[in-house]
Amino acid sequence: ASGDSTGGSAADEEITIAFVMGAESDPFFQAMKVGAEEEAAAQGVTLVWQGDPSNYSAETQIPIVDAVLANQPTALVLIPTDPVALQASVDKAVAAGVVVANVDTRVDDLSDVLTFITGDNNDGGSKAADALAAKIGYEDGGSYEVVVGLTSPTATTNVGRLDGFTAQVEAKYPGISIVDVAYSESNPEKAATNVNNWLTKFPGLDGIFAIDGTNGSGAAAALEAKGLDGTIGLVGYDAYPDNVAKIKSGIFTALIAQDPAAEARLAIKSIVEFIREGKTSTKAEVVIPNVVLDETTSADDLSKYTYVAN
Amino acid sequence: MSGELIYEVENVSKNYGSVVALDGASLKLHAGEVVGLVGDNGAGKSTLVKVLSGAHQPDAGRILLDGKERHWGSPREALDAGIETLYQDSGLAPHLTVSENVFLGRELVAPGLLGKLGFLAKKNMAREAHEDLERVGIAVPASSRSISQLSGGQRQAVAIGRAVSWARKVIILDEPTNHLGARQAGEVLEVIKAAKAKGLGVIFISHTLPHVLEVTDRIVVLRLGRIVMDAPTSEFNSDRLLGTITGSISAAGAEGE
Amino acid sequence: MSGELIYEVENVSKNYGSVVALDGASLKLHAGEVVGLVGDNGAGKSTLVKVLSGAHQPDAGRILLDGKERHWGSPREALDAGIETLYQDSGLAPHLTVSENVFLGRELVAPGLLGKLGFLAKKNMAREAHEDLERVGIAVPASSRSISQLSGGQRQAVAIGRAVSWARKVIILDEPTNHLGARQAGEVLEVIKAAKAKGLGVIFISHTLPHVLEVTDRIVVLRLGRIVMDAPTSEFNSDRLLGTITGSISAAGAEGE
Amino acid sequence: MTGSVKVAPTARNDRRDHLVGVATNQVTILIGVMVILVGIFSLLEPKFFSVPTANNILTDWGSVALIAVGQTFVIISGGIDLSVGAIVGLSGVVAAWTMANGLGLDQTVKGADAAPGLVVGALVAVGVGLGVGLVNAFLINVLKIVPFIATLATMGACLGFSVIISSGAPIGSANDFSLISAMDPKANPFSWTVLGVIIVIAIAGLFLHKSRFGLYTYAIGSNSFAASAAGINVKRHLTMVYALSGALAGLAGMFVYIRLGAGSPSSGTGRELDAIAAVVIGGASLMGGIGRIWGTILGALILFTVQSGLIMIGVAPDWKKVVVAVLIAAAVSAQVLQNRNGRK
Amino acid sequence: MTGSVKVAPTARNDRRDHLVGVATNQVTILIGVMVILVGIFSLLEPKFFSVPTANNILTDWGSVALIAVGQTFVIISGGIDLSVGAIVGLSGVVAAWTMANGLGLDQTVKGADAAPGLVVGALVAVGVGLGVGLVNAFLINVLKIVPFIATLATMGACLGFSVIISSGAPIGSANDFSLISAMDPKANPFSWTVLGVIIVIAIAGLFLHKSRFGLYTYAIGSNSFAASAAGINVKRHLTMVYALSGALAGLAGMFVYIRLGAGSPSSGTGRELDAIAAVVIGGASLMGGIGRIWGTILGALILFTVQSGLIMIGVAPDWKKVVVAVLIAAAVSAQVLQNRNGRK
Ligand SMILES: Nc1ncnc2c1ncn2[C@@H]1O[C@H](COP(=O)(O)OP(=O)(O)OP(=O)(O)O)[C@@H](O)[C@H]1O
Ligand SMILES: Nc1ncnc2c1ncn2[C@@H]1O[C@H](COP(=O)(O)OP(=O)(O)OP(=O)(O)O)[C@@H](O)[C@H]1O
Ligand SMILES: [Mg+2]
Ligand SMILES: [Mg+2]
Repeated sequence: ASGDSTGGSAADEEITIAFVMGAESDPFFQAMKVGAEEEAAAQGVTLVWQGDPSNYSAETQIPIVDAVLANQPTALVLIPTDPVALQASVDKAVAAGVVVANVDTRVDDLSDVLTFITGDNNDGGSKAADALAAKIGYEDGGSYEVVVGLTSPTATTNVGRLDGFTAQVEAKYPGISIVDVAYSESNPEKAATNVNNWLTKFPGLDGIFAIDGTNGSGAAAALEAKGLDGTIGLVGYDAYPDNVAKIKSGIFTALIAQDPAAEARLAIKSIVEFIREGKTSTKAEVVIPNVVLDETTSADDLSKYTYVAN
Repeated sequence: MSGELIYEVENVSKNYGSVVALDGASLKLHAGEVVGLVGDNGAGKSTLVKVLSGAHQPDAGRILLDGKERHWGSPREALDAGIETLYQDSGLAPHLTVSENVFLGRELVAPGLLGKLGFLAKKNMAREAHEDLERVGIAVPASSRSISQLSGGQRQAVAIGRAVSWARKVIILDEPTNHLGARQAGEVLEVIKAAKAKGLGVIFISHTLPHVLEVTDRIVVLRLGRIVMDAPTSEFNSDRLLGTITGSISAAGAEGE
Repeated sequence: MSGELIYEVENVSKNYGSVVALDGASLKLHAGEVVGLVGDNGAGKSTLVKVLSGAHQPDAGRILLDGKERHWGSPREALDAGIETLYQDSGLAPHLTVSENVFLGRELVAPGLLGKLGFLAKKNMAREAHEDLERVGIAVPASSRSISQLSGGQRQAVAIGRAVSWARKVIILDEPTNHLGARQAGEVLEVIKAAKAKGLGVIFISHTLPHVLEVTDRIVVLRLGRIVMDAPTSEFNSDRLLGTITGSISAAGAEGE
Repeated sequence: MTGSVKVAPTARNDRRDHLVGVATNQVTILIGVMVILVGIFSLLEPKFFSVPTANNILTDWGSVALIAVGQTFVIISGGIDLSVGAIVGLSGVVAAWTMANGLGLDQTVKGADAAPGLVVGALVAVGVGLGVGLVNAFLINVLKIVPFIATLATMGACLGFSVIISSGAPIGSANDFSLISAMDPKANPFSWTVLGVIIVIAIAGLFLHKSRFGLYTYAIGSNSFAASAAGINVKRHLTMVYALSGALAGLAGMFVYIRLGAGSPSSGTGRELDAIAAVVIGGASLMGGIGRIWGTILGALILFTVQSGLIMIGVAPDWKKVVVAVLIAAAVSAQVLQNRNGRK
Repeated sequence: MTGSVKVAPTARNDRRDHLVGVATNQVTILIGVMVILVGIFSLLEPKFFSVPTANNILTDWGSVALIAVGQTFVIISGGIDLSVGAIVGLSGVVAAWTMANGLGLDQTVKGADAAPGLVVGALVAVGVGLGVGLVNAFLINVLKIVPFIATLATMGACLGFSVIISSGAPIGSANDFSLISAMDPKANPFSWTVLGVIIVIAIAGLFLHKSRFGLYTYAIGSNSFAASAAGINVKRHLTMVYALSGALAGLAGMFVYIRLGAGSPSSGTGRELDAIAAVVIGGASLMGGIGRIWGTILGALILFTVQSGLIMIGVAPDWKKVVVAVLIAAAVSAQVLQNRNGRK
């Protein structure tokens, strides 16, 4: 963590925390914003919430970080869209005496970063494999077909989830084969199209892993339209309110939920602690576990983990 | 001479940036009268035409129709008042057919509800376009061909037909005989005479001075955006007209009318 | 009559879809000769011009320059062979200035390395454009104005100036006097005579028959894409020429040359 | 007849004209391309040649066909409308929001009871699209911004608003839509919504090709000076054209909303490019004055046949973009034969 | 002089002409817009008016300015190039791949030792862009596909290939770039890479406005029939124009690669729209024949000033798209005053 001398001395000055996320249009970050705002208000610090309106990309994020740093905030919470490309921005911030934390994703070199708080995409992927296998009643010796709906070839979050999913399938469910993958390009209608074509091409399809909220929405709509909801396993990612409602109606077998609000709260709390007291109890790397939401989940938990925006 | 004063501009001026295209020009047109508007290249004739037709708004000056001052916000308003114009260029839509161009802005619609919805009577238009063109003295082949497939003279014939067949009060023809064959040009002169006989006012622009002398009642000469001469045709002969246009004869008769 | 045979087409045909625009037309042009190409609207004159200038490829027939058969793949090839053409329309770039249009395709470049890189000598071009236009007998105001800011006749003057100042062997003029004032049109005829005197071959297209009779050595009459008459100008008078064009006089002399 | 300006009649060969016309006709070529594509895909994957596949393709086609038809009017008039994709998202979100929050319609309504919600939703969606179309027209006619930039700006604004309204997440539907998508996709490639789209397109096609409205659209795209000199109110007409394009995009938003069972801000992402591609594959000229509804319809159908076919024959997702690019280039260049009556 | 076709001299007022010219001049208006924007942002956030902000804006401006300059040539010639954004990504990825895999360059090279890698990278990036530009020209000239669709197809293909090559993830750089971005951003708004961009743009501007190459570009966009009738080889010239646009996009890819320290397939996403917006804000006409380098440069600068300013004054991300849309519309409509010598 940072040993920068500005650390403890800023206690009396007004603290401004810049929070630069990935893409505002993703409900994941909207939920994160809720957590960040709550915590900032509780701690009595100023929050500057920034990020690209819709593009999750390094080239659009770097100028935003640059502009935010030009305003000389006390601290920066960054969700780097690329581990290599954003390294220079982190170095620049640290050099300017700004305290930096990473949330959700990280830069390559964490040595100057106060803390890195994340949900575990790999773990989420393997939990999805478990949920899907349970739904399709996996037995050794059987043979099952599943497909994976991806966002785009360059979406970094896809990679960890798909790796975790594939690894778990290979290790524990060798009878399951991933017969195809396709991209939705962030458009739920395209996600529905992909599923429609798979249903025609693989009449015996057993399950679908929808890697994000958009793919989940599209897959759910496609299954409903063909009257296949409930018969084909569908495991989604991210607890969009609309998709959570569809767990009850049996369309989603399960949803893998992260807790973005908790990640944001912890990041802000640690930073404020560090600035006011010169040290923080938060560890250098914190993994906030994923939760599997399914029909057995209590109503309280369902609403607790649902991504809400204000 | 001839009928009532129907159309008049007083002291109109028009600049394009720093180029003074019209500089206080005035012009009067009576019913049943053909006025020739002549002048050297760049004298301002087409600019005056555009002011008269509502395509351009003048920077200064008044426009009077039947004695009432009018301001044309768009060509539509002048058309509605019965003033039809043939422009020197780009007056036709190249992708539309001959009959569509002739009827553009006054399409025939199908009978009944369909017509109220704006559905067109295409066959009727094709037939009537042909008839209309013939009635005013112009025949064009195959009214279903698009303008872009016609020769230069064929296009010009369609444009003339369009202007002539709709005019109710005033026809303004900016170099109508360009691109036309010798016989066709002669026939345009006949068309002008017929329009005059019907009591329309005609403004005829041409560089072919014999045509101007043959068909007009009065000749207005523009030079550098100013009217330098406005006199009955009978006062001109070929040489005097050419001299006035080029400026080699000083415009002694500028006040004449 | 006049010099050597320089340019010749034999039996060229050209269709636009089902429209037969040229149907086995043949034409010969000698050095120092002015050939008048006349015909009714839509007869195929402009199509023949485009075949001669390399803008269109004929469907059939041969093109011979100085007795050697040539195939023009593009206007560039014909231009390089010394054949300059004024098209009936759209031969100028409206956004470019007068001098840029005059020099287009043969710009003057700066001296030295800059010139090798294609850097232009704009001032020289502006001056020389003016001089060139004057030399061939045409004056246009302000060579720094863009074509879109000129009147119809001013544009035509630039186009003529362009064609005339560059020709080395053949000049093809498709209705050059359109849009031009009476005096300016007369001056174009002088320019044609001057070109003839310099030994160029000229093809002159016009619907103004007195001009054709005044300036040409030979007249070729097109009707419906066919040559119906090819005879020395001395064999025509105004009425006979008009009759041959319109078809009211049968083309007895079609074989004459 | 005395005094008639007769121009020489032209030698014509009408029979040959007709045959050449059919062979080089835009629609004929497009149908040929379609047949070849279906043939190839069916050979490589027999399941492609089936009713469910046709159903999939038609369902995908529905939303893009709607906006492509509006785009056809815009492109023929000489403009372009980049905002339509964003309108699809915004109108779906606003319709969903209105039903859920504004009217408090219940998510559990079933069957015929859902009709009022649907009508309200459709009205709201079309209204939103219409409104954005009018803003486009204002920017173009009054502020004189070129259509490309004007509609790029409204595209950005629509995306922004749909995220603001929805917080980025889909808004669940207030109704059960089984009643309008109830046809059996195994036996019948059409759904009620697709039939609805076909009716709307047929009406739009009639107006484009048979009515004054369509004629003026061509006239303005062909030569706007000539159109205004003929007395056409060019600004008013363009306002109607952009309003129509917006309204059809709003309707497409409702179509997508019904399809997804939710209003999602990202549901129209990139659809404007699909629509423009369909129009141009269909033979329209981006310079204006040329284009036909049939061409657009087939253009959109070809696009989605390619998309579906590539998934069905199992082209790897990373290669799909490349293959789509090649196929579109091939389809469009098949039209080189075609002899357009273009300007210059 | 006898026999001269004299047309009437025109009454002119040269002094007034000059004043009107300056007042309505494109560049003057754009500078005015720029000054107003900087003024507003500085008032709302004094830190905006500083060297580091200028440095940020110029760095952002660099890559888009490069492709916008290429796009200026394309648009003046009457075309459009939608592939440039994708070329940025592809060329960056290929350059990174070549350095890392093809040449086996070491990631740890520092200082001047990095120069060979940079030169190789730049050559590869420009070569890739040039190649794509030539493909565009082939589609447009030989297959007669309209530029919009031709470059849309290559855009798809480039995106596809960059993903295939990189497997979707950024490829790390083989070099340390500190030597070329070593200027002090606190004291100096320029970096070496930005200076490089400025030099390239200056050269391109000279060619556009002073050379035969530029003149032919205007002539073709103004009237391609006239251009070819004047003996210009239109196809060859357009080939060079699209090759230039591609090559500059490749250079922009290298610029972005240096900035990110990695070749990322998504790094150019959407940049084509920024570039086109910059060109049009700069006063060019999408109909061809009109446009200036200065306008484009200022157009791009305005775009990025707005982007930076909105973040610094703290506009919330979801409202940003809306505000950008409004500001662009305002900037472009400020040019209504300007009297274009447009066709019709
Ligand atoms: N692009 C085209 N497509 C179809 N038909 C055409 C096209 N251009 C010309 N034509 C037809 O070809 C024939 C010859 O046209 P051309 O332009 O050569 O005539 P022209 O003798 O020059 O007539 P004008 O004196 O009117 O200029 C005409 O019937 C015309 O309608
Ligand atoms: N759009 C324009 N921009 C600037 N100047 C123009 C424009 N149109 C015409 N002019 C100038 O205005 C003057 C008058 O032009 P106008 O077209 O009225 O002349 P004209 O008498 O019709 O000439 P012509 O006989 O050649 O058609 C000319 O000097 C011309 O150069
Ligand atoms: Mg005129
Ligand atoms: Mg002709």
